[in-house]
Amino acid sequence: MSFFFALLFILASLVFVVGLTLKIIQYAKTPVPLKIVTTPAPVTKSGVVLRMFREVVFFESLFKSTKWTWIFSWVFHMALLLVLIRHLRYFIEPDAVPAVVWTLIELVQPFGMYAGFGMVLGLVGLFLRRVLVDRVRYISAPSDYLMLLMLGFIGFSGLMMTFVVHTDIVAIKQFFTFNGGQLPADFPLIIHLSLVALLMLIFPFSKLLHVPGIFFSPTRNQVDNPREKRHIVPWAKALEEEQN
Amino acid sequence: MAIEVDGKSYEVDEEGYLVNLDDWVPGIANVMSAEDDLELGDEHWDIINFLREYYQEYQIAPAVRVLTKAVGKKLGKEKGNSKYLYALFPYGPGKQACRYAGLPKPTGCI
Amino acid sequence: MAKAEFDVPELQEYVDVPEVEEGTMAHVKSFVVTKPEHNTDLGFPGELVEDWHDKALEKLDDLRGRYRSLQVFLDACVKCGSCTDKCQYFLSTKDPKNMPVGRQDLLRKVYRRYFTFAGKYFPKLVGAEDLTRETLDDWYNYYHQCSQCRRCSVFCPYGIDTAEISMAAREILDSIGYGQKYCNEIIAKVHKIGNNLGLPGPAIENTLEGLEEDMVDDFGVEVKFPLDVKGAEVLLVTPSADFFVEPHVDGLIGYGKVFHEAGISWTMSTTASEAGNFGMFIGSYENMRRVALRVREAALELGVKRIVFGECGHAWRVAYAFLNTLAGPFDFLDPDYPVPQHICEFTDDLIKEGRLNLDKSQNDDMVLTFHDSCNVARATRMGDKPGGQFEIPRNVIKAVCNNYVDMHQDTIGEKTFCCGGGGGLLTDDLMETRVNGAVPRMTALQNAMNEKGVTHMAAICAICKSQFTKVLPYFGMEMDQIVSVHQLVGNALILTTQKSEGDDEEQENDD
Amino acid sequence: MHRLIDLKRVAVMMVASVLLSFATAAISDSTVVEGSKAAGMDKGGCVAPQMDMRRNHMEYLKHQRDEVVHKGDRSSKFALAECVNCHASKDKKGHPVPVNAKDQFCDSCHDYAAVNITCFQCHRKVPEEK
Repeated sequence: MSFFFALLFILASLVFVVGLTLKIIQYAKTPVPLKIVTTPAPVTKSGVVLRMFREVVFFESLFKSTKWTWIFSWVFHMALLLVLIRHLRYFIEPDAVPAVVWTLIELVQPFGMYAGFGMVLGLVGLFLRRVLVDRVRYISAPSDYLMLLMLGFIGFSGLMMTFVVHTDIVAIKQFFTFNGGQLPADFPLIIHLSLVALLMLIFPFSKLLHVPGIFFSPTRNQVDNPREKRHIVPWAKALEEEQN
Repeated sequence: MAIEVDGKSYEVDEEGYLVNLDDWVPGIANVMSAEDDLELGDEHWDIINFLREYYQEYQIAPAVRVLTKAVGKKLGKEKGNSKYLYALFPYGPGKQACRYAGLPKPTGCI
Repeated sequence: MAKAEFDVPELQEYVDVPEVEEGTMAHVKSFVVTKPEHNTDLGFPGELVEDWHDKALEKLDDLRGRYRSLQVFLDACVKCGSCTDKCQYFLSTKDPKNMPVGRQDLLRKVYRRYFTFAGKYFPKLVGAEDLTRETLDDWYNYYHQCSQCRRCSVFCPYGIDTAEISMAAREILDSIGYGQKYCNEIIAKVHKIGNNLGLPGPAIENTLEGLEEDMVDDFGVEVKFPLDVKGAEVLLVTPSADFFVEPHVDGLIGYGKVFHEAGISWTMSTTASEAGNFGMFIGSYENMRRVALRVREAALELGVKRIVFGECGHAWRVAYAFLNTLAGPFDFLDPDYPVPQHICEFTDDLIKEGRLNLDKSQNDDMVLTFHDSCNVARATRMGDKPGGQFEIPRNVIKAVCNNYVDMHQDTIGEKTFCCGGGGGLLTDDLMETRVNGAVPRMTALQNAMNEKGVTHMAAICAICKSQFTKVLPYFGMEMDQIVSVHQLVGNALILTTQKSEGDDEEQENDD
Repeated sequence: MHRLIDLKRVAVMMVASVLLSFATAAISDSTVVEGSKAAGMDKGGCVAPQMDMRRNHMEYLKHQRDEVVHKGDRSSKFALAECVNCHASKDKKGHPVPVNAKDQFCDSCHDYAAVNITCFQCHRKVPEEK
């Protein structure tokens, strides 16, 4: 079983990293021929950094829009962040990082543990919304529900292992740090890891691309200075030269 | 599409405007207005004729202000306003009267 | 041509979010180009090409490689539903394809089917669909029910802007010869004659001469409306509707009086006699550039030092955000002024400098409110601070009127509702869409009328003014309740040598 | 065809890397004091099988605590003192080393897994002198 999961995770990591990198390269390479920032917008670069920060950390636009969606998704994402930080302990050797970092990872453990509930709760809220609000139901494809279910089961199986049916985390860490550990054959763990691997596999091919996408969104990341500074991309420049 | 006037067929576009300006005969205005349940009186004809004259000279329908001014000069100041024109042509003097007069539809941000 | 061939929605106290009702607007189809030259003049095939299926996909592929916005927006949507209740067209038509995400998905499902792994192998799972004739018609119908107002983009957590998607969709449609008559006929006129209305030089001249006569008659002052004057300081580029209809022309009179009073020489141009740029509506960079270049050429030819744009919403977007890109650099103009300037910025500066003698009481017969036009509000700026596009027009209005109140906070500023006629929808064949799209704005206006005694609404967009003139009567209001901002300025502005009412006494000059 | 070769290459590389990872040293089991009760692990030495202890020792200790503190029942086989008795090693001079000291029985895993233990703020960390 360990062998199978080792293969699965190597494959999943490869697909995740390569796929995401290719997507990011694609986004970065695709030109933005016009200034299309949604105004009012910052007129300086540092202002844009601040705007992006508010957007990424506080979901500012969503907050303006729909309070319920905002609560559920913000709770979910922030909890997910804590949970992910908590999971660093499975991949980092204490000696490999400065003591401060390790202390921080230790400190976040209890928060990460309970954040699991927040994550599942947020997902349940988002799922219910998708089912109950007719507008959202209309725009939902099967994959939209499955994505939430998948994340929900990842969270749920994780919570099970944290609070109900413990597993051998030392062995797991040895497995993931290439120290030859055998994965314990625990049911929740198998579910947990399989779904995580699946999530990583579909990441570069799904709407999870909103993660890199937001950083490349021209309506948010442009500086509002078209009158002050001429903005022109190569293909537009070429067109200009061809026609002049 | 086409409309029948005195047994003759005239081509109009999808919005009911005459395709060939030179085809225009007064009967066209009568048939078009009858379809709109509007009876054309002298006041209407004053406008229609003015539109046609203006178009001959400038290749475009007159601006509303030009039209009201001309109407005001001809028929008295109290009639030189768009309210009066709208009373004559309820769907808009520009568009409706132009259609009767065989002018192309003025389009733009209007 | 009967007045209402559809049910006119009744205004309620609030705009409630409706339950979706599929297909209510599927029948609304704007006229398709029937004269091939309306397409070919723009560089598109004259009529729907036979291999439209492959050509459309090719174009989509091309566009997503040239516009990052399109690529990212097609990928990033998570269907959170945040935008679903933000579009004025959905709110009153209930048609889910008028929800921003519903509209986007018409294109997104095809993108997924042909250009993504998931859509190629698991189409049902991710809602990917083949490009069929029905889809193509859906594109045509629903992308011409979007005013590209960007209200959805304000609320999207990823900043997805349906305007970008709808521009791309229209460009694809154009590229296969499936163009919209209204937009394409107008762009062809601009290319050929110089303005949207197709006003030839002599007609503009005739109109302006009329205005000059009126100025002398009304005020005894020779306020000029100069055309093609070489060596003038300022080139004013204004929507051609300002020459043609009311209340637009009252705004033009206002500009003229402001220039006259400021003592700044100015001119308009017969070749650049249009501020609007419908090239943006159809998403065509090439056409937009061609239209924009006229402004540069006119400025060079007339040797002006500054360019000022008149009251027009999407024109201001193209001018403010794109002109420098499309037709720049403007290093031949006076570097002390932004290129271009909005007429409201221009007037606001003069007011601040105290160079205009304003009598607010001239507008006392009105209680005013201001409609933030979508393109000005969410795609541009005025002045040097973010949000200047909201403050400066209001400052101007407040400087010339005693009675001003805002409509409800959620319907102005960046959250403003579109008038319902923007983005190439201002055509009679889309009246049902336009009237429905106006409902949220009309509701806010009616509430302001009932609660705050508002009598008139001012706007700085030719499309808004025309749209309201047309739709106000559908809701039991008067068509002349919509006014130009510079109409108000013109009313209040007392010209230095103006004869006072009732007598011909000469006034003393103060300086 | 090219694609197939690429695929093969990737597969081979993946298998190789997995084998490589297995070849690295496994964690040693020598955390038990020689000659202690627990040295006969899984042969009835410890209070429960190793696999069970690794997963659930905290539950057992917590459970035992409740039994003792709330019910006064000291009959449970899961007593922290017993853990310490078996698992505290001795230094060169023969003095017992605290179980939570660096690299000692408790610490080695808990530090590895970033888990703070608070037991020894109150409880003894070395066996009781007899």
